[in-house]
Amino acid sequence: MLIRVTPERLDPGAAIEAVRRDEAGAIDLFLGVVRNENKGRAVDHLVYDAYPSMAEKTMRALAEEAVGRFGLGDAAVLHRTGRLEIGETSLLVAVSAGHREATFEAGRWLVHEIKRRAPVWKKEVWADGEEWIEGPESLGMERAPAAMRGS
Amino acid sequence: MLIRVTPERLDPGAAIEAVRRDEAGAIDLFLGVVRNENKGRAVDHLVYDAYPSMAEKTMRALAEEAVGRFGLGDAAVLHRTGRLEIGETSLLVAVSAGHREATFEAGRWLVHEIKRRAPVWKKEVWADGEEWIEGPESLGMERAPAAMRGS
Amino acid sequence: MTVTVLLFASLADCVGARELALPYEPGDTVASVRDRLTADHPRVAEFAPTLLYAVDEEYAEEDAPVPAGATLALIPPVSGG
Amino acid sequence: MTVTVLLFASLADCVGARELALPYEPGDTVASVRDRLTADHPRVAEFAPTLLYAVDEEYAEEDAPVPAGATLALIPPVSGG
Repeated sequence: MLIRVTPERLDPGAAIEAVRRDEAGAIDLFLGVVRNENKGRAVDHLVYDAYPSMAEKTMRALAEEAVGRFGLGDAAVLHRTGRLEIGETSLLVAVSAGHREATFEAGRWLVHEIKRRAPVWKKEVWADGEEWIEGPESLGMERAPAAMRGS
Repeated sequence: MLIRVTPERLDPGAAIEAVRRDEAGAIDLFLGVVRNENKGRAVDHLVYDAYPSMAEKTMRALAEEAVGRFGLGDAAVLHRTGRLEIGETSLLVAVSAGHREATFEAGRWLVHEIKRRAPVWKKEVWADGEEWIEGPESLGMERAPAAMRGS
Repeated sequence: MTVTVLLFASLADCVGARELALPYEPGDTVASVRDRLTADHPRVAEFAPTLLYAVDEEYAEEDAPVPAGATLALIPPVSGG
Repeated sequence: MTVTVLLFASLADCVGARELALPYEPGDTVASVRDRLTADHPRVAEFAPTLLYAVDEEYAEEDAPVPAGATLALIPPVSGG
């Protein structure tokens, strides 16, 4: 099971090959990509911080849960850290299964849980400032008073 | 919009790069892979036949419909023809969008419609025989009496 | 003048050809060309209930005209992916 | 004897450090270590309502013990992906 938090560029081919199995007729690969705007504001670049050892532990536990829950052949999760430019890949989630429905379901679930639970943070940098983003799906936000959570 | 029916090996990286956009924060790539068994029977290899010009036309029309229906940045469809060994990739469907939910929904829809509508056929070859498969989701099957459709 | 008939997959195996030139007859439709093919290759009749048809790469019903020089594709249930 | 405190993202920026060694006190818990940090860096209090905690890489509640030599991570709301 390929799980990695790394400052190196992420390779989609490596994620695919990590989950390919002779008995798996379907593979789904999700890529999170740095986009050029968020909430109407032009983004110059992102900086990702992480607690790498615990992020990998969390991702591995979630990937193992996905394998059991959706009957997968395998799952792989790679997350990049450091400075990322527009168009670069921040997250790769690959899953394989006998048939395609399980891969779409599992991919969606696993991406959602990773965004919610893995200790990784992103800072948006604009032309005129920067801000650490608090994920609206983050587990930590469930503890916050509603007024702190924004919309 | 990258649409291709080809006897050449399919390159996942090419499908991803074809749909990457500065404003797209999410990409989903689906791979159909030749697996080593079907309905309990060991598969030696597959042979794909196609009506290439019409298959590309059908795939392009479906990809364009997906772009409109799910608000995608872009979509790409590649299908391989000829003899494919176990583990080789027969189909690539890539879609990009601002956010991830649209990519999972669109990927699932587009793969389903391609399997249902694009004039492509596969023959399973076993150790002791071979058979052209009739897709259970195929549009043509809707015309058949129920008794012909199998389970 | 002829009509080109394209055959695929199990139907091509059955007929023993992927492409045939049949003589064109005035007023030809999808059904009339298919039935002319069936006269020469009776097993095509077994495929007919599940076939789709395309004339010059557009899906067409059985009563659609097939002009001289056109290409008629007989399309068994697809199974790509 | 000390406790290692790990800080990330906005909280690291606020405190001006990613890692601190605080003196260990017998009976230390997640809350007592955090409150000792807050005494030196009052703005940590603003973060407290949304923090999660991990002791030696396992998520832990506020009343969980923090042994001598342990690592306590203060985890702001995550936003990876």
